[in-house]
Amino acid sequence: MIIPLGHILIFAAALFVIGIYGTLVRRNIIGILLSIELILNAANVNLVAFSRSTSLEPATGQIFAIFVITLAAATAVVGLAIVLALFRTRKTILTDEMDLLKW
Amino acid sequence: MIFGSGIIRGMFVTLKNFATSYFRKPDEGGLFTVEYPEKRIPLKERFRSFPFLVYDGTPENLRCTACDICARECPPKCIYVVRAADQDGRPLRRPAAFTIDYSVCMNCGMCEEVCPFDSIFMDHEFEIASQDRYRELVYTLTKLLKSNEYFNNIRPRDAQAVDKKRREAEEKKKLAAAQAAKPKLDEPPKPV
Amino acid sequence: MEYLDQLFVFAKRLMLDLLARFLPDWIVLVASMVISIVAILIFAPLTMMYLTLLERKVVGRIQNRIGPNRVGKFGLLQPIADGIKMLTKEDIVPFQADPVLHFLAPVIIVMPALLIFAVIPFGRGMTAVDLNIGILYFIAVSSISTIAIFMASWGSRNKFSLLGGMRTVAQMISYEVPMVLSVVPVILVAETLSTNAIIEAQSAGWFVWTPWGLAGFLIFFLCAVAECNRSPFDIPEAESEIVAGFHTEYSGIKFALFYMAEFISVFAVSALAVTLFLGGWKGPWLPSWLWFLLKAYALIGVMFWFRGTLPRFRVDQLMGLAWKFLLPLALINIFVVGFWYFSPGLWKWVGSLGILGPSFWIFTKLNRSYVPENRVYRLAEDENNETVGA
Amino acid sequence: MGAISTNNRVGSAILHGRNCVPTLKDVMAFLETLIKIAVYAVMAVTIVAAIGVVTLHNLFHSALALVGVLLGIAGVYLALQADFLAGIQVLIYVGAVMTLVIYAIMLTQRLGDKNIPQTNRQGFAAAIVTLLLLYLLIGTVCRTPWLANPPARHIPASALDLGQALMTTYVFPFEAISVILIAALIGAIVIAKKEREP
Repeated sequence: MIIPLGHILIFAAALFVIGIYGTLVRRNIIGILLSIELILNAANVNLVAFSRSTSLEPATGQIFAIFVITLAAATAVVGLAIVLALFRTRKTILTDEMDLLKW
Repeated sequence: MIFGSGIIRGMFVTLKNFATSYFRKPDEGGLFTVEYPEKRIPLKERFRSFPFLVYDGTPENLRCTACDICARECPPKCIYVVRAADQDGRPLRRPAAFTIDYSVCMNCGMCEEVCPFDSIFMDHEFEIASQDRYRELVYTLTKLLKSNEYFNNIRPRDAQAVDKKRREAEEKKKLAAAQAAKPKLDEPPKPV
Repeated sequence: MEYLDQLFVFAKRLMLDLLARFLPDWIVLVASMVISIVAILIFAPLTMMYLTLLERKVVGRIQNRIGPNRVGKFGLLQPIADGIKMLTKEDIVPFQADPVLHFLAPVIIVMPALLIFAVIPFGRGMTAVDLNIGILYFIAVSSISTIAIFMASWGSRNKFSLLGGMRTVAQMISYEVPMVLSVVPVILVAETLSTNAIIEAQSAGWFVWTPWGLAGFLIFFLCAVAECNRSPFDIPEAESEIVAGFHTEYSGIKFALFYMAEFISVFAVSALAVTLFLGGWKGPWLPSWLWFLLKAYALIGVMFWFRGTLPRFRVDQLMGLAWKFLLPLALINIFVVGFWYFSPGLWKWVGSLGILGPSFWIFTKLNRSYVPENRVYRLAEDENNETVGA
Repeated sequence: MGAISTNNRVGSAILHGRNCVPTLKDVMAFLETLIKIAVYAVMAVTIVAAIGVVTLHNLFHSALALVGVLLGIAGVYLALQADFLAGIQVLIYVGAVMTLVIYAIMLTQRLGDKNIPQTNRQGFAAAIVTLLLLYLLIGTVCRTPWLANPPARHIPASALDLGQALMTTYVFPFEAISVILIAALIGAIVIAKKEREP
């Protein structure tokens, strides 16, 4: 394998960390959704890297990656539907402007 | 009637048109567009572009008598006539100035219909584009005057009709003049 | 004949041997990649230029006029004149526009159009790179252009382009689904995604001669026409309604890039249709790459023919066709290919035609556009309500 | 393809040996250094784009940065010879999910959004925590010996093996995912639909 496993894991860790930073820092809900996509992709990269380096069943890693991708698509769909509904009622999607459970 | 049959029939109409456009003659449905500056479609006789004034022989004896009927009749009011006067102020039957603003003229041909002296007719010359609208498109008398021969070769039928009519009027006038001169000889003096 | 057929392959090998004499060997392989890339980068804009001319000539002939013939012998230099005009025109960026998006959009829209060429088999042994996920690569790359259209429409801060952008993306997404599903039967029969192997699988007989192949080809071709925003589906650039869709605010070189992307994707998509259904470069006498070009240009001719004939779809008809007609037919088509694959001999034809025919009829019946038969006219009534002037 | 001995004229051997189209594996096997540089470059660009996703002020730009990240990750999958996955990633993520996200951004973008700060006040604290986490992760990655027995010659999982695995061993999750997708589809429509006034 031309790319040593360690380098890919560091790359995935970096992506993961940036994703977490994004979710913690962003005010806009869609910004948070974008960072969550980042985290999911970082996990995917790890899955594929490990599936490739162990000689058990090469396909498992990629199968899980495919499942993660489809699930991420499903979460994005539902998340954005909620965001649109929120925007229609609250006219804002900034998280710190709607931090009250009941108003 | 299956889903696509309307579309397919339409497609074959254009296919037939596309294929036969290589063979058909221009007049029966072939390619009637011509490459304009080099080849031109011959203009029909009654094609109206912009009015012009007719003179017989030399530009001096033009037919227009500055009667101002065409100026009054012109819908967009783009004809401007000034009657000439001789040295002691009596009006003459000739225009001193006769300008048509071609940029305003809408080629309707009303002036040609109402002109009693057959002096203004519609031309076939339509390529008069110019840079400056005010100086170059306002045609003065000198630019408007064109010979009767020019009129004959662009609109032969109308020109000949007008010439015949003028000739007859000429003879009738000569006859009348001759009669007016002759009666002094053979008619008994009228009782006073 | 062999020499003529492998003309370009021998030319490339000649060049590489020349290089191999005095260059280290790995540079030779890089050179072989560069040669095929350069070949594509020359071929793509060239086809684009002469497709614009061909289109104007064909549509002109359909409308009883000659089409461009002033510049050059039969108008052959017209594309060059257009190119120069596009390059010299002033490139205006609207004041409110987002400079980054406005600049990046044309660049990103040309990229997928050119990337598709890597997978197209132009002739025997003339595929730029033989990916074993060829078709998936084509679908994935062609879906990137929706992002570019979003950037163009959002970046130019103009209501018309935003409307056009929204319509284009809605249309491209709803036509991508039946397009992908219409490719699935071909993959099932050829048991591979790579374009070269699909052509080998068609050496017995072109897929278009089988019932599912014909249905798949029609669906793929219609979706391809819609994917490039061409003729009957060109709502997004409908001059009458929204000025020029998502590229209203573009002029000069950027508009030329949009124009190029459209025509290159027209060629790429019809090349794919030829590879998948019409047997790619397979053909009896002529050299392989000539067969490929003939078939591709025939399909492009049909697209121009569409443009000369069909009026524009309304947006609801456009969406209705994709979701209520093409998608179910593509799903049925996948079922039919399964049936075709496992049933023996004559049963193949009877079964598949038996399923495809009635389903086609049913979908046309379901999609009958609602036109009330007898239109009820209510004339104006006066007080004691007998109709006025009846 | 047979082991290519490096002493003969490898360039012409590759080209004369078979039809001259260099398949992907030949190129990869032969130009490892070039590929290695390319992959590291792609990784670096992806990291920069990921930082862009998180920090860019204009939301549309951060969505485009995410598109860059996704394409970069597709490139990394190609480097890991998971080409079917790269295709799926580009198709589903860039083609569909990002279009959806950009639609949502367009629909919820208010004109006044340009000048309000996009990040809340806990930026600094979050930065410290994430850097600590990163340090922890990289520490574990470097210290653990990963490859107890590296496989001799790794056979990449082609689209065929994935298909078989999906259809045989992983049939149940495959069906479960389709149910989830249908549920998500219907749920999204119901949530996003405007309440119809009675």
